[in-house]
Amino acid sequence: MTDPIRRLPPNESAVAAPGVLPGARPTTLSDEVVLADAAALELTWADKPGLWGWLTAVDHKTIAKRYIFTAFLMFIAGGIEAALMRMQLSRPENTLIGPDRYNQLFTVHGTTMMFLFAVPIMTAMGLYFVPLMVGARSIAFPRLNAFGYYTYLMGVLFMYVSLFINMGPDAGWTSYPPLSGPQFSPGHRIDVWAQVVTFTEIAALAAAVNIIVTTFKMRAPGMSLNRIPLFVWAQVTVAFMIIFAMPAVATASTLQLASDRAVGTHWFNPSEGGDALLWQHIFWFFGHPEVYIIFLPALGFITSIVETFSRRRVFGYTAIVLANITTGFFAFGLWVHHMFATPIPELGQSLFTAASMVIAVPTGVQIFCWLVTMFSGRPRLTTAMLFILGFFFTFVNGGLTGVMLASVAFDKQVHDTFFVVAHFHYVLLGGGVMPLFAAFYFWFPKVTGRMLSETLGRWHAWLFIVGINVAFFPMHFLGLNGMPRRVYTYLAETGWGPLNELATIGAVIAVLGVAVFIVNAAISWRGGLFAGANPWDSYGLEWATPSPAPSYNFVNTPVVLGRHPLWDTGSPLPVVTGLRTDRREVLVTTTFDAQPDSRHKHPTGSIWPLVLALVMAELWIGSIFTPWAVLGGLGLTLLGMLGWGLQSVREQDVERVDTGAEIVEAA
Amino acid sequence: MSSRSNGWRATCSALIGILLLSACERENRRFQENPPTATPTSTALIVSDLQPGPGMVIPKVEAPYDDNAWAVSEGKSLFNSMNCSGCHFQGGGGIGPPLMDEEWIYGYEPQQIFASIADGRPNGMPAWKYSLSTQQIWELVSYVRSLSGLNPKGARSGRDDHMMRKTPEASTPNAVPKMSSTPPEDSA
Amino acid sequence: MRRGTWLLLFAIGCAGSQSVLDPAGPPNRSLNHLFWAMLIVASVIWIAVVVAAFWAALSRRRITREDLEPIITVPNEEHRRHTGIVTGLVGATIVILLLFLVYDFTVGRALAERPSRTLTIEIIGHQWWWEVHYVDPDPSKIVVDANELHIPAGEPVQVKLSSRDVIHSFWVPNLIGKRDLIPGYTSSLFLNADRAGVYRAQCAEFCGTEHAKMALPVVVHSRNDFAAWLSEARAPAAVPNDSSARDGRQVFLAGPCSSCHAITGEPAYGTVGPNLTHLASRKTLGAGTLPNTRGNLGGWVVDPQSIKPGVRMPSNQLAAKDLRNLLDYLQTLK
Amino acid sequence: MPRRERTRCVSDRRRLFVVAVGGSLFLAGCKGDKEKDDPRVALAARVGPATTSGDTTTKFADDGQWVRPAKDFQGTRFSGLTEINNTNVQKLHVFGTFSLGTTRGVEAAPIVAGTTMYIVTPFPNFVYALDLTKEGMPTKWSYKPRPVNAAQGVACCDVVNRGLVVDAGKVIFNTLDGRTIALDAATGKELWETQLANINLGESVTMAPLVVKGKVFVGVSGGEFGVRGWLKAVDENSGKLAWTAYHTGPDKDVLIGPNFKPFYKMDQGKDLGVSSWPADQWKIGGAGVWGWITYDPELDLIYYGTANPGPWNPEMRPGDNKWSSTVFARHPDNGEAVWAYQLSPHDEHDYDGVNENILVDMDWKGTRRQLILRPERNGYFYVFDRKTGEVLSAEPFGFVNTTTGVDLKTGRLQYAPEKATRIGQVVRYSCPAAPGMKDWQPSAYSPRTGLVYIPHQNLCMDEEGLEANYIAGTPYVGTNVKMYAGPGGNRGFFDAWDPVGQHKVWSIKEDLPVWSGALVTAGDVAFYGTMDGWFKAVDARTGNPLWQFKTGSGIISQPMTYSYGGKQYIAVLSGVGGWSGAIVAGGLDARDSSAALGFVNAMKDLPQKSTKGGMLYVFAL
Repeated sequence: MTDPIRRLPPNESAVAAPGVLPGARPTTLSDEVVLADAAALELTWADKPGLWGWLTAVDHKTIAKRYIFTAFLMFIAGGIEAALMRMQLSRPENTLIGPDRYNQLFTVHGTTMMFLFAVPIMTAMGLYFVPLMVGARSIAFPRLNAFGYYTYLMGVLFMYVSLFINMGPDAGWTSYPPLSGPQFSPGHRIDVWAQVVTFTEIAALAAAVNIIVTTFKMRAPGMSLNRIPLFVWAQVTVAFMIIFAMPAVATASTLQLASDRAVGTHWFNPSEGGDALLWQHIFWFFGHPEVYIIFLPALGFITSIVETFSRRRVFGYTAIVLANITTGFFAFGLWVHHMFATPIPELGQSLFTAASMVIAVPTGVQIFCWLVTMFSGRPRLTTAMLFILGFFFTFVNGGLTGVMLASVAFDKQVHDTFFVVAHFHYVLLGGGVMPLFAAFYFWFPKVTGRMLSETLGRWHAWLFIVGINVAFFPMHFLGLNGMPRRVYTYLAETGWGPLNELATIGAVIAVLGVAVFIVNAAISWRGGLFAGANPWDSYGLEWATPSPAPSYNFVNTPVVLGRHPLWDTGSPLPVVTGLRTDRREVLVTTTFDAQPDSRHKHPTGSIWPLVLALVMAELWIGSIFTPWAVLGGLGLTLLGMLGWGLQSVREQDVERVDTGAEIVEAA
Repeated sequence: MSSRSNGWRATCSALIGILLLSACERENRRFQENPPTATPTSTALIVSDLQPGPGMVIPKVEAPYDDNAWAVSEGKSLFNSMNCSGCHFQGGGGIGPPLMDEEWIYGYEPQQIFASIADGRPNGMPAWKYSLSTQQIWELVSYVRSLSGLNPKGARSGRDDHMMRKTPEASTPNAVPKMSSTPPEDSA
Repeated sequence: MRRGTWLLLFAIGCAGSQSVLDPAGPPNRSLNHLFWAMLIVASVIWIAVVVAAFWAALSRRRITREDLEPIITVPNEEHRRHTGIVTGLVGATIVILLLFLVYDFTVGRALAERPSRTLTIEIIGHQWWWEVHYVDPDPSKIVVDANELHIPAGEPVQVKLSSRDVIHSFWVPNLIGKRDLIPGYTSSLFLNADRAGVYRAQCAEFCGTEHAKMALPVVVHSRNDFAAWLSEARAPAAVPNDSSARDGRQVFLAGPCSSCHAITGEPAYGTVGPNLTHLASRKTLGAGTLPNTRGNLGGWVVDPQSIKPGVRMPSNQLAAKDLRNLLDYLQTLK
Repeated sequence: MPRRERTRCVSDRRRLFVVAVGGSLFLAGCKGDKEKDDPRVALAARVGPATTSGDTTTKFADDGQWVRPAKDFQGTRFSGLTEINNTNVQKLHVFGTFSLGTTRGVEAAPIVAGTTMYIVTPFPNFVYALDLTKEGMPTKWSYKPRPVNAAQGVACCDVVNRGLVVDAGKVIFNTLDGRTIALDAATGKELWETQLANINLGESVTMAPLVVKGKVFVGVSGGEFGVRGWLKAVDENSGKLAWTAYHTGPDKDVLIGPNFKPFYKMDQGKDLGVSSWPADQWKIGGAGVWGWITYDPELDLIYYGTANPGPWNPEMRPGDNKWSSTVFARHPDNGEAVWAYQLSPHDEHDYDGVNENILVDMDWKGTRRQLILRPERNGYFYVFDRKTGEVLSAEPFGFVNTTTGVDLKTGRLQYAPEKATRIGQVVRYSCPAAPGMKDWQPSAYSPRTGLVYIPHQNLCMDEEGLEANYIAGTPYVGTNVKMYAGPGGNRGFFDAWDPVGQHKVWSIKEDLPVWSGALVTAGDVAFYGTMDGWFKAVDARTGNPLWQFKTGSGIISQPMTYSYGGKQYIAVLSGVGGWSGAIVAGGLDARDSSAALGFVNAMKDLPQKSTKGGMLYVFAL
């Protein structure tokens, strides 16, 4: 970015906002004090150097970076699988990949994209930015956070090692029993799937708990509920959804499917009184919210980006917050629309049709709000905005086919066909990946301190958006022409060849786009232009600290006087002081009004999260091979927890804040 | 960051890799292959423990599918669809002798079981040579062996989607096979 | 690419024997009306949103210094205007959704009608083939067939669906939407075709290795033709006259074939594989995998695993003469 | 002895029926004051009249001999011998033994004709002739028919043989591999041999033949192997096949002609043996004959029942599946069917109809009628008019929940839909289980008490249908079955049933299924054996246990009695096995609850209670 960066004078109305900390004395901080504090804080907060420090790191930014990096690798892996599948399908009766390999590929592709890429990367974005955006020193539970990452990493490794030794799951990412049950899936392929899902659930739950507590208890003074950035609102909504959705799939996969397979329970055995449909209900009770777990954070990205580049505060903050929450709520009431072809009574189906249509409303509200924001603002067409336009082009299409799919009669025709494949790729790529790329372009400077190349970015954007649409638009027709999904080949007489060829060409274009991005990121990581603290002249607290953000995030906790702190108040922001610099301390504020409440001693680096993740991995992976591993694993896990707990107990310390915190104005 | 990560990632992968190396064979699904050439020789027909002369060694033929979960499960489905289960049930026996216990009348070595299936046995066991392919018989051999735990545990079947009739093979304790003294009720 | 473009146009026309948009019966025709109505409305909305977004983003690309000042406060009247616009748009969305909903319920109700007296056909899903029973109150008139469905035109046919192993899904795109075959459940749907022809159904729920090759040609006959077909289908197989076919019959009965396959009229009662009584009159082999020709049949008998890897039928090593005779025999099974 | 009993009668009400044992003198005295208190006494009193009404059973009886397993043509298993009676049976002791040289289940009855006892063993079907005139009953001759070994592979429920028959100086018996063989009774020389069954079609023969008017009747086993059931008549002198009556297929194969007059509409119609089956299914539809045939010389009809349809899984054979589980009345000369009644149309649970038809003439609701008494596998005690095939009564003689009763108007068994066997669904607690309320084990009828003595089991089951695959010569069943004890927890009963009053008179609980036949004598003693080896004598009127003896192995055979030299003997074969004892006879593994068609699950404790054997025991006072 070459645009000149200018400090804006504090907005009059924002300054006039009432003091959030009654009784606090405004003082001024000299530069020397700030520099000294920064040096002391760096000593206190930085992760230890060396391999040990690397293994014991708990800085939320470090962990989130690893998360994002790993998840993006998974995106590439999933993309390679997709490309292979597109190669196989590019012409009829192709023999490039046989059915056994193909079935593993599409299963691993789906599982990777949903469990190992989309959910982790979306929550990881939250883990990186939520503390920064709410002006916190750190995340609420840094060790839990690290544990979550390592657990997720174990899942990733397990899945891909398995795939390479021909043990990749092969019953679809939905793994419907009885196909995924012990009789029809011998060996351990499906067990791998069930346990990988478990790994990612644990990781997601750890992240969700962290985001919720960080948001509700660690906001900067003054950031009352109605000033929380929409990005954070989206993350919080999703965190709650994770807490309600993930246990469902944990029950289904770990408890029911895995025990059916390992110890011969009969959850899904219709002969002995089990029920194959039970799985589908539980799975989709998780599976449908899952889509929104991926999609809602993306809406948070979009709001930040649209606001920044439209140069206008977003229209309808309250409406968007409510829309977010409504979406999260309704997302749990739609699952049956994945099951319209099953023998479920028609009245029940109708209710879910209605619910599926209703959920279009809150999404519509958000889209309309952004449109109005863009209309009444002064948009700049950066790469990030280009991706946002890609979002409008692609996602709205997918959303509308989604509304069509809510119709039972129509859904029964195109359910499980390439029409649905087209639909959800439009939704997920348009509503998830494109905003994610926009976010990469937007926040890359904050994470690395350097700008991504806009020129390469435009290549990336156009190639990707065009590629995706060329790849998936023809699939609508394929589906309507009768092509079921999850087929490894098709006959020439079906006439599906040319459109498949076209789709493959589209996939190649999209892959090129991603390749351009990888090149861009690789070059810019070390060689991009320096970004400075706030290259886009955006408004959030994350831009109120240097790029990349220091280990302690902020030298002094900023004070928030409006929804758009940097626009409202200008930089530098007022801050509170009084947190100790010689040990890790965070400021805990009240849930609603974010009044300073207490100072918490904050955990330091620890090896226990890694240890615990390892022993729990042993438990889950071992349980595939023998149920006894559960016992052994439980013992080890208990030991791991004990070690972790003892370390925490030793360090436990809470102090109430009375007058320790002060609001000061920066010099 | 990544250079350091490579170190322990590689270690970790290697560990898991070693653990799961056997998976390669276990998870293979060889739909199309030439039937294993290892059709049993006449040694398969030896059912006596008593061999004349010192130091005679009966050559063993490895079961090609003992370690292959898919083939064992195909064997299980053949065991039921080809009516083996009509006489042997799920290994407990009925018309035919039990297959899940430690006693073997005509031998438990893969080639002996192969011969029992292919050539039949005099007391009511039909000869399946002309109704089943060699590959199918080998699949059955491995499934039959799995009934009493003679093949690796990971390749054995879990419960099926039917009535719970017994502990699944995957959880059946391994039996130590031995030859039973005589075929019961051999004709006078 | 030119071929591709040409076919893209063709696809939008969407004629074909496996196409949702080429209805061959009243239920799918009314569904098509719903589809086109929804498609048109959705397209209009999509174009409107995309145009609005692009216009908003591109119309003010010239950036002045002033333009970079963020807009923090919005005049009240403008805010009210914006609120009005958004409220209006949301209202319109709700109205459109309601209309969709009502239309959908109407079509759904029409599709859900249960005709009183109908022909009943049972379809049983197997990995990876279809077993078809033409039900009759007189048990001796029940016809057991496989991998091909015959129905009369102009008369609703009840199809009862069940599965013997995993979940499959029955779907004739030209006639009606799909219905899953779930172990432990029996469900049913009504087929109502009004145009004779051959349509292609295909399993639409992933069911394992050969899910891709589990198709079912659906032959819609005129009413009279159907009656004729049904009585033909009830006829048992006859012992062939010609000697090579008779030898082939022996190969069939004495070899492995009869352990899995049944031929009505012959001492072959296997239920593991499809019933072959009328094999020669079928259009395809291997559940819609190959056209039914002598060459394909030979290839299928000898090496099904290279045609449909994973299929439950084993490869068969037959002497050339036996194979010839067997094919002669199988081709008599009209 | 009488005095002591009187004391007990007065002192212990619960053992009141002991009094009835005491004979008529004391019975009268005791009845007067105790009748009101104990219903069982009242029952005994009510059946009283039946004992005085004479019937045809004695007409053909020569009580010193026992020439066929059921003793007489009517199948009563009643002996007029009175030396051993309810007052002295306690003094029974072993008179002699003989080892059969086999270890599989022994279901046969020893046969005594003249001065020789004949025994046929289970596979390999040895025949022994024991000389009763000499001390220690030495072997007079023995005969080894050498049946094909492979025949063991098509015997569903152990390789049993239910006995031989002696007629006109010949010993006639069947081998497992389907041969009927006639031997010279004096020398053991083979007179003729006829191959009737083909093991490659799953056919085997386990039943005892019956000889009537120079014809030997033999039926086929193999309802679990998809046979097409038949009954064949073989000329007694030449061994030539006289006629074959199939039990499925067109009327001409079933020997249904113009004289066929079934009583109920459901059994009337043309070619029902074809039209009540899916196409071709009748060709492998089971309906063998492996139970008992009885003969009424007055009407000149033979009566027998056909076995279950194949496969067990009813969903694979929609329709009534005629003529499985059916009672047939046929002319013995040409096999022509006179009437038929299907006991269990579209059998859902392997309720074979092979049980015995006991032919008695008795007063039925005021009129004297020619009846069939038939405790049926489906749990109902049927009373037929044997001239017409009308069902006069069908009352359950144990706990039944698979059916709700028999509609006497239509004659149709009413199934409970919730217990119907379905593919892919385990239906739990279906009673009676697959072996029925009573399997092959024959009951006995005493004209003195008017009671039928029924040895039977008390089992329920879980059942699931499977898609059966037919491969000739291999089992064709299509169900998963798991059996266990029925209500009460005991697995067997020995009951006395009053056919006129249609109720149970007394009942003895046995832990194990009572898989042996019954014997009743004019001494008012009923005999039966248990699977753990006890041979028991009970009072025929009260069920009071009188005597028991532990034999070497479990008893699943048919006890009999004969006299020689003016002395009465009781004989029984001991050797556990059969379907119920397969766990011991076949050394099965009880961890598989479906083993032996699910029977193993109910018999897990049998190996601790009984071991294999094969031994004749003869008892005398």
